[in-house]
Amino acid sequence: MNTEVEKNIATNVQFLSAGEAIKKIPERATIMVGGFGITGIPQFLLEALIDETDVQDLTIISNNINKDTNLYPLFKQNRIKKAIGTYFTTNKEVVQAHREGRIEIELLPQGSFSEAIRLGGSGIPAFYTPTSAGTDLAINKETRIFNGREHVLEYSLFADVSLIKAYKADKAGNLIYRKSARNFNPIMAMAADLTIVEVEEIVEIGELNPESIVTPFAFVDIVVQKGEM
Amino acid sequence: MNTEVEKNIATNVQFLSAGEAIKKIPERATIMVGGFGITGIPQFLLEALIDETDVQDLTIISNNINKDTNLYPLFKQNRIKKAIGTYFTTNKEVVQAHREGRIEIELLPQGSFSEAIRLGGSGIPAFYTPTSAGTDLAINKETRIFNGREHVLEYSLFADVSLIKAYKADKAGNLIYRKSARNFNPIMAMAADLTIVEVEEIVEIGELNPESIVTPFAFVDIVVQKGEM
Amino acid sequence: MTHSVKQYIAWRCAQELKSGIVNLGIGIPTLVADYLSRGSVTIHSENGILGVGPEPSPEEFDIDLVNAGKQPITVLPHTSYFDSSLSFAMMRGGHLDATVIGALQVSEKGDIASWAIPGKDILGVGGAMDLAIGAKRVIAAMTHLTPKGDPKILPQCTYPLTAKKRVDTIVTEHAVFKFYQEKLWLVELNDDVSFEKLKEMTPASYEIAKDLKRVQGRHTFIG
Amino acid sequence: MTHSVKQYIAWRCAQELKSGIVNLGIGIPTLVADYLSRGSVTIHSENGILGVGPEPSPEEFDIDLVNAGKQPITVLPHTSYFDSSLSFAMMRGGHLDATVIGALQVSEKGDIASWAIPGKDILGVGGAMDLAIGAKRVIAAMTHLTPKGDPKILPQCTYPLTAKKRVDTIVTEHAVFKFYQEKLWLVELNDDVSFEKLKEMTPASYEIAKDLKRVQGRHTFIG
Repeated sequence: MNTEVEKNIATNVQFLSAGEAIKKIPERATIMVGGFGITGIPQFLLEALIDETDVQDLTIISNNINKDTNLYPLFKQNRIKKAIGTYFTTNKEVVQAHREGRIEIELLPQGSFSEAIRLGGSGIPAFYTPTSAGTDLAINKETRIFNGREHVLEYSLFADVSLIKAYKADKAGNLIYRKSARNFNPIMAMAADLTIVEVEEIVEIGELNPESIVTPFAFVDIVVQKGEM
Repeated sequence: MNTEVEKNIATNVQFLSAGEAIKKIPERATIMVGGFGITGIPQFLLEALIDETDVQDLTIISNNINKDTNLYPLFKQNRIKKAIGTYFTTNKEVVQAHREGRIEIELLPQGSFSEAIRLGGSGIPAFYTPTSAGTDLAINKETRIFNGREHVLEYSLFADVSLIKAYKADKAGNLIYRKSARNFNPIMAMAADLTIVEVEEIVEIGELNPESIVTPFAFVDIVVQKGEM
Repeated sequence: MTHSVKQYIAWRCAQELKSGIVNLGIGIPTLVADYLSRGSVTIHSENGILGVGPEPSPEEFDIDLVNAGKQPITVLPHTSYFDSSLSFAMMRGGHLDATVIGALQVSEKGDIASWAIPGKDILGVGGAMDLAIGAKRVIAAMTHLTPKGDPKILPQCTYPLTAKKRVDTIVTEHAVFKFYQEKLWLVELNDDVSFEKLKEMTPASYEIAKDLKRVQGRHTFIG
Repeated sequence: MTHSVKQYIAWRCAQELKSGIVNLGIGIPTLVADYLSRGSVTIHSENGILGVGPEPSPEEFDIDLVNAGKQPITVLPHTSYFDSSLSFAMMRGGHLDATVIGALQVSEKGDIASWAIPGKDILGVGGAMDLAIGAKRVIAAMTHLTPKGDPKILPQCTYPLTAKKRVDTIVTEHAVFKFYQEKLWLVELNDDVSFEKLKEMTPASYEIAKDLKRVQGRHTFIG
């Protein structure tokens, strides 16, 4: 069945080297970076971003800035103007830089952060959540009562570029992840004008189980094979 | 590794017959019913609902009321007081009943409907969507401008009971679906106080790939093996 | 409306779609699939499929595999399945390159009416509004006139709207119009109608594109 | 704070958890896992795992498998993985039976402060607020007093709140309190402290439950 079609499947997903891919990031871009701690971080793409580009004044949307990831040298080079995430206290230098006004930080509860990303990628610009109502993180935010309970209006997040890490891509651009390295990666894939994915392995079309594809290729623009600088 | 633990895995998910499960549905319940057309409909649970209970005045949250599904006899028995969904025009009797005031209908665009269900199950009570802004479906709804574009405030959906159809459950209650029978089932599983699932097959714990489980058992209350009335 | 009119419109819509992801609505748009290069254009179905294949043979028929029109389908090697909320996230979030929707009316501002008729019960909308809101390009596929001979491309829609200012391209059996810089432009006219005749059938204000194409229309089309 | 105080509190929290799904916060709550029946209680980790297993041996270590505290873990046969938004949907949507969170202060109204200290930079919150808002039961695990000897169970919190009116149970090394009908009740008191001594250490208003248990406390606990 469908053999003629099957031979000719081609999507708009591009397969590039890290250097080629990363040069598409504009100056002053807002960039989502997947990963949680050191797990599921697109280390190779970040390395290319650091080594192969001079982009400055970046806004980074990522859970935290871990010392053992390539977000750290990017921070050390003062290329991050603003960070949006959930947990920056473990990196004392980030805390210090914030105190000295060298980096702007926007802190969100992790559930509000992750939903803001997913809904940003889903065309929903704002939502009400009970999380943080009545706390310091709701200061200056709109609130509203639903079902007798106070809720906070949160705005969704959308970026110029998402840099994510997946386990495998097929040649159409469909993605699967590995264990808890999934974390923010699938939702960040949805929430940017340009989604660049670093993968361990590129497989033939048909090798991924269609029931198990986590990120359909509709959300993917560029796939980079890890190691191909 | 972990062999002691592995032997003793037990979750709070119950495995019951359809008759036992369905008797937990209260009078005047709001019930989500998975499926799209005839695909992915929990036919067996609906059959039990019709045959084994007398519950009346139901509010049904389901995409449509297809003549070839067991939602139709439920409708014919006048047990549906209200239907919330996206497409009721193909069933002329529903249209007629609505005209005669025998059934209340709340119509939502399918994207607003599906996001209202997912967010209802996610603890988010309301969200803004661009869909339906400026149309008759936005009459009497709050609107607000975001990014220069009009958006409609939609309220999330949450039910007393969800009746869903999955392909396989493991004995912990984790679920996978089959092809396009997935449709509304995974999100409805999230969005009710009591989620009852009809499955083709119950497999041992460990037989489902942990990367491919679509509905983790946290969203499931009761699993019914199809055929066990 | 003859078979070949529908098929000509569908074929002409397909010429707009050379790559990327497209969602095809019910009616004429369904026929577009027959003229697409289904390898380079991927079809999205809002019930949760990316990569719809051709119709199945009877022995391939699978009750768990239908498209948004509830018709049996097949899938392709790059197909994926997902739930309805992700499917509409894909749509509303702008991840589809185009949609072809059947339209009842399109206004000169790009408003589209496709789901309801005044005075009739408003009981069905499905995915039409999300498609019109979300797809990067909205191609309205319709006959130029109603069966009664009333025009459909109007100064403003008189039928209930599906979405405001979202249409990118209008394809009829006589002409192709595109929206550009908030104006409607005639970009293609079949040689079976004159400019005057078109004007008569098209009360909306439109400009004539400098590079307007006059083409042999459906009378030469082998559908 | 001695090792065994922490472990006693963790053990006592574990006694509250006989089945269902629980999320364990950072600090003392992490230790709760050691005392749980991990077969009948399933551990959720907010980075996207349902079914966290014990710590790995060095040869089992996998960089792609960590918990919310970023510690290496193993998984169990009923484990599933999902993205962060589904993980927090699970939490905020009320699908977790309980959470154990470390607390800095708890008020007599059930408010909890656990994530920030006045005058210090507010730069980290993680999943604490969503956990406190979403879990069906919020168990606050903490030492009864601060290292300086200040009380933590107060008429109202003086530290920045994590959530209002969400605590269900407080477990310290001396006592267990529960919230019931908008009041705080002392339900268990270790025999190492007198009622007077407890009152002195606990400025919050509380009632004494009719079925109060006096128990042998941590001096008999083999941690």
